[in-house]
Amino acid sequence: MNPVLAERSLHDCRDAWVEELVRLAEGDDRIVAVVNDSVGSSKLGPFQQRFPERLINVGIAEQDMVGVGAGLANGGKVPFVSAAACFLTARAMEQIKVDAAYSQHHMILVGQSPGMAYGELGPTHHSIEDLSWLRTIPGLTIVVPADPVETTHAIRWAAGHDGPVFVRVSRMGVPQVNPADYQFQPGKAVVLREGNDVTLVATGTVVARALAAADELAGEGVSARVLSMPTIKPIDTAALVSAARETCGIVTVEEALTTGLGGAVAEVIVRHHPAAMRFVGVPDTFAPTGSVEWLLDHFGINAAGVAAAARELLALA
Amino acid sequence: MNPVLAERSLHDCRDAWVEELVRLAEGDDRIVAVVNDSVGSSKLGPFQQRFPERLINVGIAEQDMVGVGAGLANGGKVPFVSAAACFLTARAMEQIKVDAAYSQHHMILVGQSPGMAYGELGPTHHSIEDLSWLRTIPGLTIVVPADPVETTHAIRWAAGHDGPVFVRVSRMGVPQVNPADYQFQPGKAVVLREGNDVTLVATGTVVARALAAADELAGEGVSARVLSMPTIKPIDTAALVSAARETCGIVTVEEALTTGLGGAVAEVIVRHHPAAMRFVGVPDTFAPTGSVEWLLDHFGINAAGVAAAARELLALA
Amino acid sequence: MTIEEDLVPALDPNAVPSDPFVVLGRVPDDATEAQAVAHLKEAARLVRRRDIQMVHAAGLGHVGGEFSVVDILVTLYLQAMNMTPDHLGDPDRDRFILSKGHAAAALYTTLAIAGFLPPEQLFTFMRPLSQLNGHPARTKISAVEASTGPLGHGLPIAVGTAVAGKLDASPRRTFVVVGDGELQEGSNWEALMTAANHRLAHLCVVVDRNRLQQGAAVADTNDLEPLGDKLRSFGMEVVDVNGHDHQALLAAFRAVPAPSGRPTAIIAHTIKGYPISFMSDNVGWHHKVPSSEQVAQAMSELEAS
Amino acid sequence: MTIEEDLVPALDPNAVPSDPFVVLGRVPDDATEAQAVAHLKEAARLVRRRDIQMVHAAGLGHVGGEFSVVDILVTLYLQAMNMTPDHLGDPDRDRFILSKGHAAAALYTTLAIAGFLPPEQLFTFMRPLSQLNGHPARTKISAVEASTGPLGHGLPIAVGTAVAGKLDASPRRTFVVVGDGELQEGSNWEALMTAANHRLAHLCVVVDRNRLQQGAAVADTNDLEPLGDKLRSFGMEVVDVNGHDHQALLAAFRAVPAPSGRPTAIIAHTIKGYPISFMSDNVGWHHKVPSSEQVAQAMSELEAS
Ligand SMILES: Cc1ncc(C[n+]2csc(CCOP(=O)(O)OP(=O)(O)O)c2C)c(N)n1
Ligand SMILES: Cc1ncc(C[n+]2csc(CCOP(=O)(O)OP(=O)(O)O)c2C)c(N)n1
Ligand SMILES: [Mg+2]
Ligand SMILES: [Mg+2]
Repeated sequence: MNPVLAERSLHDCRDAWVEELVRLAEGDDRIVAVVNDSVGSSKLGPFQQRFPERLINVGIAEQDMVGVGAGLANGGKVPFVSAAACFLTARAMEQIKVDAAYSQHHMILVGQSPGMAYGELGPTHHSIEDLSWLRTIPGLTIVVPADPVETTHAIRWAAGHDGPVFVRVSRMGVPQVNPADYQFQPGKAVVLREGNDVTLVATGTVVARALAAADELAGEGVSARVLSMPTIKPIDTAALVSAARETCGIVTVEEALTTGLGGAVAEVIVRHHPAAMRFVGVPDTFAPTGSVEWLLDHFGINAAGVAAAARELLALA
Repeated sequence: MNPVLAERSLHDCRDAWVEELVRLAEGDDRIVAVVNDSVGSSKLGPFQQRFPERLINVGIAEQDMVGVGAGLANGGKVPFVSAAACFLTARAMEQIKVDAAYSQHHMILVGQSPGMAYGELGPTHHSIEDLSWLRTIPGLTIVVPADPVETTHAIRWAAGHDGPVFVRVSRMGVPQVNPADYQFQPGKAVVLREGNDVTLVATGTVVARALAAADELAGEGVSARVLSMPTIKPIDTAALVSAARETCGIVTVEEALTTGLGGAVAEVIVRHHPAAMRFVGVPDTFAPTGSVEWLLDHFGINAAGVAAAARELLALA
Repeated sequence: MTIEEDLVPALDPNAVPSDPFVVLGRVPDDATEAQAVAHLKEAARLVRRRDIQMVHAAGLGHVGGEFSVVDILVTLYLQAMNMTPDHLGDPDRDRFILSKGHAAAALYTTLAIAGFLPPEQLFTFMRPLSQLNGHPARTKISAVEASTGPLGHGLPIAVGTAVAGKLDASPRRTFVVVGDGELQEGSNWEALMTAANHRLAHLCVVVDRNRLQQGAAVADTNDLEPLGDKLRSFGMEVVDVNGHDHQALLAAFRAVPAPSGRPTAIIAHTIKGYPISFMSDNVGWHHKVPSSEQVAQAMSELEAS
Repeated sequence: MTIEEDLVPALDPNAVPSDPFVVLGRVPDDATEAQAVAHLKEAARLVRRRDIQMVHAAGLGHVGGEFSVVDILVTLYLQAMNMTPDHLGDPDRDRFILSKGHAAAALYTTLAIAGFLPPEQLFTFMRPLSQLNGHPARTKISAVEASTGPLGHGLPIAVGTAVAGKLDASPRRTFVVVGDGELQEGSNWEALMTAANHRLAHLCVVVDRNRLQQGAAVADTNDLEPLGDKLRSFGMEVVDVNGHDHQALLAAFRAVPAPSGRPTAIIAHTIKGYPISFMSDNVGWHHKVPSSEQVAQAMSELEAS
């Protein structure tokens, strides 16, 4: 049993996001927040109270929101553009491509409650495409924290990185999976568990479920390596190639369509060290109605599903 | 030398698209066209002259354009929504996700002059992300014709398919690569050339370049199988698995970021039959300024580049 | 794509307090204006009762925006629109699109009371595999014309439907309800421009003008005023009505198509959370879920109303 | 991402007919109004001469929309704006964004004549690896504030820049030029609403009102009229000027910020292809490339003008 999982209380990473944003803003008055009537869903209340004039609410207008963010960057500010991930990405895709990425502005796009965090609200409010959509855009860094500690570090790093960054932050409760002394390294995988039989590569909200699968496999005498991928782009090629070389295969685990992390890993593997893979995530379908926990289990994005996928790879070896 | 390539004259597939659209519209008054001030860039002049009232020009407003298309479908029409691929996809991404795909409307989205067809106009006008973006959307069929014959068939098929379809049509001159008696089969790869040493999987405008590479390789005694992929989604898994099993590896060739066809093929291969791959296309970068032909050569998306990638795979085997 | 939503959801009649729910159906054709208004008033009361119970049971919903739009919905479905459950296939029937899809519970309940949806299905609201998710989907409910939820989609779709009607010289009218905050989305202004230039007289845009959006007042977020001038300058025939006055709404809907040939924009002045004392005009109730006590109080207030 | 654009492009001085090109620079501070206008008139003539030669040499470009906006550009860069090549780093300098990025050749040429860009670089226009592609990019030219090309991006960005200026209580003004067809994009109306509600008095939106878009007249595509009413209802201070009258333009730009505290919208009435006889007001010249004969005739007409 992974020690960090001993601490079972669940956290809403939006708390860590806003706490860090306020802390950064205290020391850097270039930092502003841009929202689309999303103060509540972004949990930005504390920031708004502390810096009312630095919270720019453009109303329900995502194209304007991202464009205004780029303009604020041009004007010397460091904008954190925060909105529900589904609307931020789908509605402002060209602004993300042109105003943020192609223009290489120092601006941070914070996609709130992505994946299926808004499960019952239906596919229009699910953001299961965002990782696949954004990872193809040149010049954009994509960070997907797995817990509060990583969220804090990711926000702090993005504030200091002179380029466009997308950070995925969810309301879904997650346990802390990283140690308290965790240090975020952009572009680097985090080895949460050593192992040489099979590799589990997970990102964001479901890293804890991959660790639980590793526990289950350990009970069967299988040593599973668990890599947490806080950075989806650029992806850690070296860590993935070692995994392909040293274990029987790779299972990717994500709260997204498997063209996201799964696709990103596959694209590295086939070019550098072909190996068998299994994708755990949302298959090629719009999700039905249900709570996020129900949906994750429905799609087998849980310990049992990940362990089963790992056993398939072990059987091939 | 592939016989069909003997005929070297180049074609602008937009001519085949509009010719077929007019032909279909003659026989089916449900067919309408929706554009964003893109009559000229879509070469829709003949359609506009023949059916002025059935050409709905919403002006420069892509979100409105796709929404209006969905509404026309709701009203019993069969809308062909035609605009430059870069704006149609990036600007109306959420309308494509929700109004077309999730709503499963019978509407055809025609992405004009994608890839780097507008080379000199710069990255804002390049549509190298479209295949990667759209192939992740559930319920959307993606067709990328390689020549006029395939374009005609794809448009005809889409007009009769009760669901959302994206068709990629380019102004870039291409030779005819398919036989005159060609029949389009949705979801099926087209074997343009048999071969058992290595496989070249190409789509759209650059299929001819893959065939030229096969000729070059043949001169070296290498028999390259050439698969043309008119359908990117759903992808032909069976043909790809056979290629992985029967040849030493797969080279994908596309006028797009390699997360498009390359990624789609890799995702099949790692799950069904791990094999070595090389991606020929636009790497993770915005393209510099230049004509489309210059840019294709710049990125090695040509006979020499494809042949070199194939030799790398043969060297591994 | 697998359409998992086709699976039949598990119905649980105990999910919400079983409440007398009559499928009232349309206002009888021979009803007097007074009888019609009484019929609509009763329908609105039943819809609000069921709506708040559904939201309470699901633990999710948008009661504020649902209660502000209920009177508009019942007036359209039970009287103003030429649309009946047995003629859904008629190309000349009227069309309705709820662009502010977050008020789905009000739409589902109205569809049920009008006979377009089996009342039992309401019990599945937001349950696993339910056809009734938090926002209406055309692939899941036959009477729903457009899948909405992301704001700013419904109006362009309504324009397309209206253009199709005009091409077919059909008498059908297309009604679309947008939120006031929703009008901050530029896609709506693109669509209004298109509607006016295509002289879509059979299009009627109803603005649920409750003056509040998700996190604050519209005026404190990105003000729309002068809204009437904006809509007129975009070529609309603008009408102001009390959005809770069934008689006034009936008159406004009857006036479509306008003689001017312009598309109609009805600014329906409403109160978010109407008529519940503790919800009315209170932004806190955009998507707050009522407690059992609050449901009980709302119920008694609805009786009194 | 590899920034291949950093590679130095191969310059070819013979790419375009070498034409006397003087880096005129700003209107001298001590110039009289008459001298200023003469300076701007000469600058506009030189810019149009070079622009049409660049487009001819590249075989690509948007001469019509370039010629309609030239007088606006030179008036801003050579006189109206507080912006000089040696003070680009000054946070309080004025800002300019060409939202109708397809008129890039006119911007590049104006930047060159104003001293922001080495004239030799103009020869690389649209050449392989050139920093001057068909639409301006901020990563390629230091004086360019925003990468444009897709219509409807520049105004929201200008609003953000203006908000930043207001937060810093900076006197700087932000000017943005949009095409009239471009105003069909809803993103502009989102931005105008935001600008007015944030009372961005230091923002000035210039509409290049040449009445034509890519394929037809704006009125025949999706009409904008009554444009003044639309802009006023969205909270703008609206001013109409002749977009080819340097003196009128100077006066309009001087009036920013407006005493009302509202952002300014200048409707600059222009002629697409101005002043060339065979191009003027002719939609065919949106992106038609002139032949050598047409270039020659345009040149002689420019001398006469
Ligand atoms: C494109 C988009 N952005 C944001 C949201 C989140 N959201 C849901 S409801 C709402 C407020 C809507 O306000 P209004 O249109 O006035 O509706 P009403 O007051 O009638 O509830 C917001 C911002 C959304 N659904 N779609
Ligand atoms: C989002 C988007 N859609 C379409 C285009 C293609 N396009 C380039 S210029 C143009 C016409 C612009 O007309 P207008 O704004 O009036 O410019 P001007 O007349 O000054 O050239 C169009 C449709 C584009 N650049 N961006
Ligand atoms: Mg409201
Ligand atoms: Mg114009």
